[in-house]
Amino acid sequence: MDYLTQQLINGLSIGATYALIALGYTMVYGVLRLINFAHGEVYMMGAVVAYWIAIGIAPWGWPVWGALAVIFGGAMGACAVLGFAIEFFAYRPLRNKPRLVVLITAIGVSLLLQNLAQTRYVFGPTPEAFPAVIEAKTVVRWTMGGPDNVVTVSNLDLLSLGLSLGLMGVLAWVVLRTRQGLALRAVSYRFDTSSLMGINTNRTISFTFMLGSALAAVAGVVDAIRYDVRPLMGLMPGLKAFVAAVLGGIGSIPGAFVGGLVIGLIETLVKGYLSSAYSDAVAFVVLIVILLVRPSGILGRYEAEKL
Amino acid sequence: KDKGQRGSSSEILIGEFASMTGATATFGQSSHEGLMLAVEQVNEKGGVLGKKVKVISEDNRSDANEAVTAVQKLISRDRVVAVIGEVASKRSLAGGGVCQQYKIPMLSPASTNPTVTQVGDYIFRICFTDDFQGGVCAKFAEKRGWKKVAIFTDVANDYSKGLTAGFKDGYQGTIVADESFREGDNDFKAQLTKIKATGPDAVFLPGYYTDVVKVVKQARQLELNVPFFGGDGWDSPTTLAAGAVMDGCFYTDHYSPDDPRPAVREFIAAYQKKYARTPDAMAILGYDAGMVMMDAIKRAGKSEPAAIRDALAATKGFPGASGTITIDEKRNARKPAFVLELKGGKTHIADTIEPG
Amino acid sequence: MKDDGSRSRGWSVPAWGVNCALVVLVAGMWPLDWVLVEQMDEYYLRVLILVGLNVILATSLNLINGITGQFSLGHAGFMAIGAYATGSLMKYFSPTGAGAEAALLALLIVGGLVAAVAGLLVGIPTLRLRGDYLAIATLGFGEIIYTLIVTTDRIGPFEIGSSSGLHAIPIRTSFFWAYAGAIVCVASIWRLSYSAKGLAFRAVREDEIAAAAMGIDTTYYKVLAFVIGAFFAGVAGGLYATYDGNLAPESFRFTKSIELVVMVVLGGSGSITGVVVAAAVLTYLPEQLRFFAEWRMVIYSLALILMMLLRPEGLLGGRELLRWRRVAAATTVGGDAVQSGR
Amino acid sequence: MALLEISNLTVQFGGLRALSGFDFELDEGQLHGLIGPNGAGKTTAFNVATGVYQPTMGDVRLAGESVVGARPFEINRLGIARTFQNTRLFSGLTVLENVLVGFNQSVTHGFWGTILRTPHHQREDRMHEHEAMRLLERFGLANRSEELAQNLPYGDQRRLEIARALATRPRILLLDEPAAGMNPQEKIALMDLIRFIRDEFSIGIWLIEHDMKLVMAICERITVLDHGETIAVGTAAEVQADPKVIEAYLGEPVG
Amino acid sequence: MLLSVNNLEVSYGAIAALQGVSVSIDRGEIVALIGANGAGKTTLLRTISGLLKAKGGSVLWEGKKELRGLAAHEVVGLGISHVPEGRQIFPHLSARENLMLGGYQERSNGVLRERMERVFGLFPVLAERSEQRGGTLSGGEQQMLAIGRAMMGRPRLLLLDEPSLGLAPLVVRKIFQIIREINAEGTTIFLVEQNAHMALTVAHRGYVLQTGRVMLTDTASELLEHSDVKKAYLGG
Ligand SMILES: Nc1ncnc2c1ncn2[C@@H]1O[C@H](COP(=O)(O)OP(=O)(O)OP(=O)(O)O)[C@@H](O)[C@H]1O
Ligand SMILES: Nc1ncnc2c1ncn2[C@@H]1O[C@H](COP(=O)(O)OP(=O)(O)OP(=O)(O)O)[C@@H](O)[C@H]1O
Ligand SMILES: [Mg+2]
Ligand SMILES: [Mg+2]
Repeated sequence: MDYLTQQLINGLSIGATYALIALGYTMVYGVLRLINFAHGEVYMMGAVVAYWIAIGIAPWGWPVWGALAVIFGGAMGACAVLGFAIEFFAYRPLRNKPRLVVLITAIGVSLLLQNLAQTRYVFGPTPEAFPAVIEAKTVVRWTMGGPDNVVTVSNLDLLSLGLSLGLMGVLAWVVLRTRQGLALRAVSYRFDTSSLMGINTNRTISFTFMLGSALAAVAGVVDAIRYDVRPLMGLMPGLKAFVAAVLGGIGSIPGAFVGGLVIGLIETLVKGYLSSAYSDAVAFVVLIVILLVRPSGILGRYEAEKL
Repeated sequence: KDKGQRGSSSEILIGEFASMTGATATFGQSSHEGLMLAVEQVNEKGGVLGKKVKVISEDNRSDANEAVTAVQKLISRDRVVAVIGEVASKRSLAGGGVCQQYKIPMLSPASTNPTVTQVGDYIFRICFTDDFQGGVCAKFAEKRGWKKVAIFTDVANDYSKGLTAGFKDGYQGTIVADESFREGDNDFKAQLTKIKATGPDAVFLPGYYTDVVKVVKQARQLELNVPFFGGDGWDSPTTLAAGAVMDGCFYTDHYSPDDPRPAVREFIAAYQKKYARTPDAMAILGYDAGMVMMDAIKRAGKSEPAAIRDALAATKGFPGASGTITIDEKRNARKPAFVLELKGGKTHIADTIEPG
Repeated sequence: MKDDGSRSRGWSVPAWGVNCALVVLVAGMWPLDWVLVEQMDEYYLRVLILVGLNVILATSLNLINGITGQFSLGHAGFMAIGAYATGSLMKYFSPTGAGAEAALLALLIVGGLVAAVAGLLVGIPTLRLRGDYLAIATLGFGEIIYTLIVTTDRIGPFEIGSSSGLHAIPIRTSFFWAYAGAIVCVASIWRLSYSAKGLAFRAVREDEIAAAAMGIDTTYYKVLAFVIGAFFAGVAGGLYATYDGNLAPESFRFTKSIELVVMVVLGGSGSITGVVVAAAVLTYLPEQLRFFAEWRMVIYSLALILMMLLRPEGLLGGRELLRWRRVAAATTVGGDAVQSGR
Repeated sequence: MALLEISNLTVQFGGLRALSGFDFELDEGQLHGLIGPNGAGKTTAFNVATGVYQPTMGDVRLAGESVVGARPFEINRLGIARTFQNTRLFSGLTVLENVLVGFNQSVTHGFWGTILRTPHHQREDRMHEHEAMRLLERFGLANRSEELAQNLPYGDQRRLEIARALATRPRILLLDEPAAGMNPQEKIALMDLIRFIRDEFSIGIWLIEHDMKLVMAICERITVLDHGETIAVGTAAEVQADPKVIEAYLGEPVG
Repeated sequence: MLLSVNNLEVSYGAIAALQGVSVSIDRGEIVALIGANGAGKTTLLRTISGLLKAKGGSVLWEGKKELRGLAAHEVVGLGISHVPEGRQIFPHLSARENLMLGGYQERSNGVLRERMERVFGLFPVLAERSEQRGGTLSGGEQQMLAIGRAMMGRPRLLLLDEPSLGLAPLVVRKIFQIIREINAEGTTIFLVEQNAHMALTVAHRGYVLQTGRVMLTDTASELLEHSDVKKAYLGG
């Protein structure tokens, strides 16, 4: 019992960051129908910027909450700008071109950021531990059954879960309840018709990128604190978040959240009960099976084409 | 098959292939930096055989296929007389094939898989082999009286798998859990939770420093409070910087940063001066690979591949920064292993084990 | 010219003539191989051979991705299967002497067939999945293959080598084999896609519903594209295994698949000659950039972005060399025609 | 027994009954119109007949054989071809290629034939191309055969869609609003074309159209749907005079 | 003049779609634009709305403001709404949300509510369907929604591209009746139609476009009687 509980907590905790990254994927996908391959690298840059800020403010000895606010705020701001720039320079000029073409520039941007980050001038190839702004602490500790059967939940687990749940809520509210969100949903159907409604489509798309990138930054900071910062850290989480977004039903905000958690849980449970060597493979098998049963993902709407 | 003259009149050309980008860039860049430091030092003192040494370095993006291309270029375009590389055994095997084919001596700084030097008589290494180091770890575990050990291997990594195999061969106690992860993984709690459930006395973690600290940190969060121990892959400023979390953990190494030998002290000082960083294991091995290679060229008396090969094979008692290096008949380095204990971000020697 | 389209399209060149020319071309690779080995720098020869292998890979992916419009991100998986099948068998049998070349041919075909079977399995999800969902499923397939290789030490008597890779495979592939393979692959796919029968592939890409209404069994063609594409990818993998003699599982991960997708798109999805040119350019470019040392990959990715920004319709502008008619590039990823009006 | 027989067809989308108890018959050489308000279920009837949708109830028989459950391509091979309300050309293929796709199922050689380009294969390809060009000439599209379909003007696209459908050699052709977006003059040309097709190919044509002049002028019989129910069947004159039809669809008598 | 188009040149790559087109529309008018398929009618409307870039010529709003070079959303801001060819309803949004989008540039909810009431007054069926997803409405309902959506922007000029396309005769008549009503309430209308007879019956003036050029312009009643027009566009 304690074992399963602990594994579920582990799974939710990882799943929460996948969910955060997946939310950004889904947003961008929603408006542009573009798999933003550079999204994982934006997440990485979020971690890198957070690292710089944390190093920078370390001598001042700020209180934890102040430091966290500056780190999160700074990383989100920087990534929002980065997201804007990527969209502006690499995607916007290709707005009316086939999606596959944009996909390739997205891959190009992703490679560019990875390789830039690997040079010593930007970050360097070596993983760096995050400065001790906030230490992992056990905040919940249950003993189940016996004194050795301990289940622990750390402050970082709670942070990642809380942030992703909260941000999903905010996002859902923005998209479903605000004027900007309505514009976003309109643009996701067609650019030209949306602009006939008086919507500035470019601005709406930029807004989406900035929002999605800021979310990726949040995930980046959480993982930087929990694990470390490294130039290729965006690769696997980026991929898994993409899988999560599709699994949940790409374009769907709650779908991204659920997808992220599901991927995190599958991965953890396979490692915990079968073999860690197969965890990614099993996660993908489950993914393919789910997709075969629900071709538009768990919460995705199947839009039958009307003839 | 080899067309044209090799070696230039004014310089001695040595080729290097390394993972300067890609998944294991951190190792490639470290060993590259060590090598460059060695060459710089030798050139400052007038070079070798009256000529300056020039290293031509090629990136292989951490990919075996590209490693072959890079070595092919070094040998047939740049016409180097010797090759240094790679860190990863897979890529050393791939590149070594080309070196052997052209009879160009290759010296690997850090490829520990036994098969690497079996490619042919032109392939050498200056590091431990996996079976040796795994055996050292097993001996050490027994000395400590650890009856139940859990193993946590990086299955995407030859080095890690090699150490695990060596450990299993040598260890007499019970292996209570045999778990694995893959390089690039960030979260190990699932496996650690599983390991914890088996109640081990210690955990054998033959990984690289890029993962080790994260694993131990997460273990402590899960209240898995037994010692972790591993191989020279742990050696890095990162591991030391983690501080108290790593207290009570052990790893085997070629040297200790507190080693008073002048070769060690001088290397660390020079490295820090040049790169403003503390060297890690790969930097030391890269440095030593360069030094051993240049020493062999000097002893060969001419910059011809076959002569250099023979001189390399004859290396004996070379005072490297990573220990005293002797190349044996299988073209592997023999050097003693230290077992270091971590405490408060420092190491001290817990044991010394001679090659058997 | 215009009003007699049928004759201006070059179809009236007698088939036997072209077939003979092809045979001569393939045979011509044999002496050329000989000359190149004598005359050419081995490094450039290697790059040339890698170009040949990537041509096979990119062209075969083009059939799936560019011509049939099924967005696959798992092509390296097929290559891996072929490489390991051929490589492992080659190592096991280690054919020598006079029969060695024949054995190579046989084992290459075996590798291709094993990959084709995998193509059949992967083709089946395509019956239900479209666009990005299919992309994800194929990507998952690639990762599953990778995991299986990494965790398998041997299958019966045949060595796989798990994460350490498979080494000491007898080296047999030369320029001749690589280019014979490339010629056969390009010619077959060219004929498939520019024949009456093969028009069905492009009809499926353009509009599945309309294609079905024209009596085209879209399922069959989609799966067929996967099977044929996987076959050639498997052959390329086999060639690769017997060229380098070493296989490392990481070489076949999704980075490789993506590299191939980039070739297809940069070539102008659908244009076969364009993809051939792109495969050559993108294989050669990183080698040419070695001069930039640590900035090499940074420059490479910038070059990639710039090429797409400057020539979004692909290197040859979506046309074929040797064929003046425009072949429209795929405008959408499989089954997404609704959005193309954006 | 008629060539196409639809009996008691019912199609339900969630809570919406798009067609209920629809009966219909069509024979070779007949031209039958289907009209009704927007959303009456006309296109739905086509979609069921071509296998795009599965009926909730009822049967569709072609030459006595039920085609319910058959996939769209199978139904096409059995002899039903169609056009779409919103044209669905292969926009990236040329005009000629669009028609050649229609000939695909008549191709007898297999893949080895294609790859080896046997003489048989080459002959056959050339023959199909010739036939396709002839078809395009009939439709006045021969001079645009090398253009991409997406670059054709709308009216030409509609005609090309019909030509493409005919290339599959159907026994029954379903046309979904072929005249939409055409001007009166083009509509007259279209009427001639439709009559010509029926006579030349002697096939049955089933036509959905909102342009009453066209429907009344060329259809021998007309079925009127409203909310999925058949409210009238008869000749143009009968239907026009039907008060139910006037109320639901026509408004006041067309004059 | 509310809108005057002078010598407009537009092309798609090498295809010249408009070659020196001049059109003027006065306040309160209904002006019809008729022409064969591919004549360039849609192209003209899309250029006025800023969806296409003109190569030459000018588009003047109220005699002074140059519209060429403005983005589509800026044109909307001036009071020009466009009902595009093929309706272009947002299929995944509810009818109400579609209407809200029409008034996107109006920030006051009160004003929007008021406008929506008016649209519901014109099209009572939309009020019934307000929560239904746009994509599931019938063709006629979608057309009404498209017009209603454009009305939500309180336009001074309404551009209508083939509002009768694909609609049942009854609905077509209804739509034209509504066009008259809207116009009577003061909205100027520029109407593109294939159904030339209907269009010229409701319009005050008309233009005939042929392969990118204005061939004829006159009052609607004169055009209805014009022999060329009768032959080419009214079906004999
Ligand atoms: N795939 C579907 N899912 C849900 N409802 C559908 C679907 N297809 C059609 N409908 C509904 O079924 C009804 C009949 O639609 P259909 O397209 O057959 O109408 P129609 O008579 O062709 O109208 P129109 O003249 O406007 O084309 C409509 O209310 C439509 O919204
Ligand atoms: N996106 C495009 N690319 C290339 N050519 C186009 C494009 N859109 C329209 N054209 C061409 O421009 C010309 C004018 O087209 P437009 O759509 O304006 O005509 P229209 O008068 O609205 O016709 P319809 O009555 O069919 O709607 C036509 O020859 C058409 O083929
Ligand atoms: Mg319909
Ligand atoms: Mg138009």
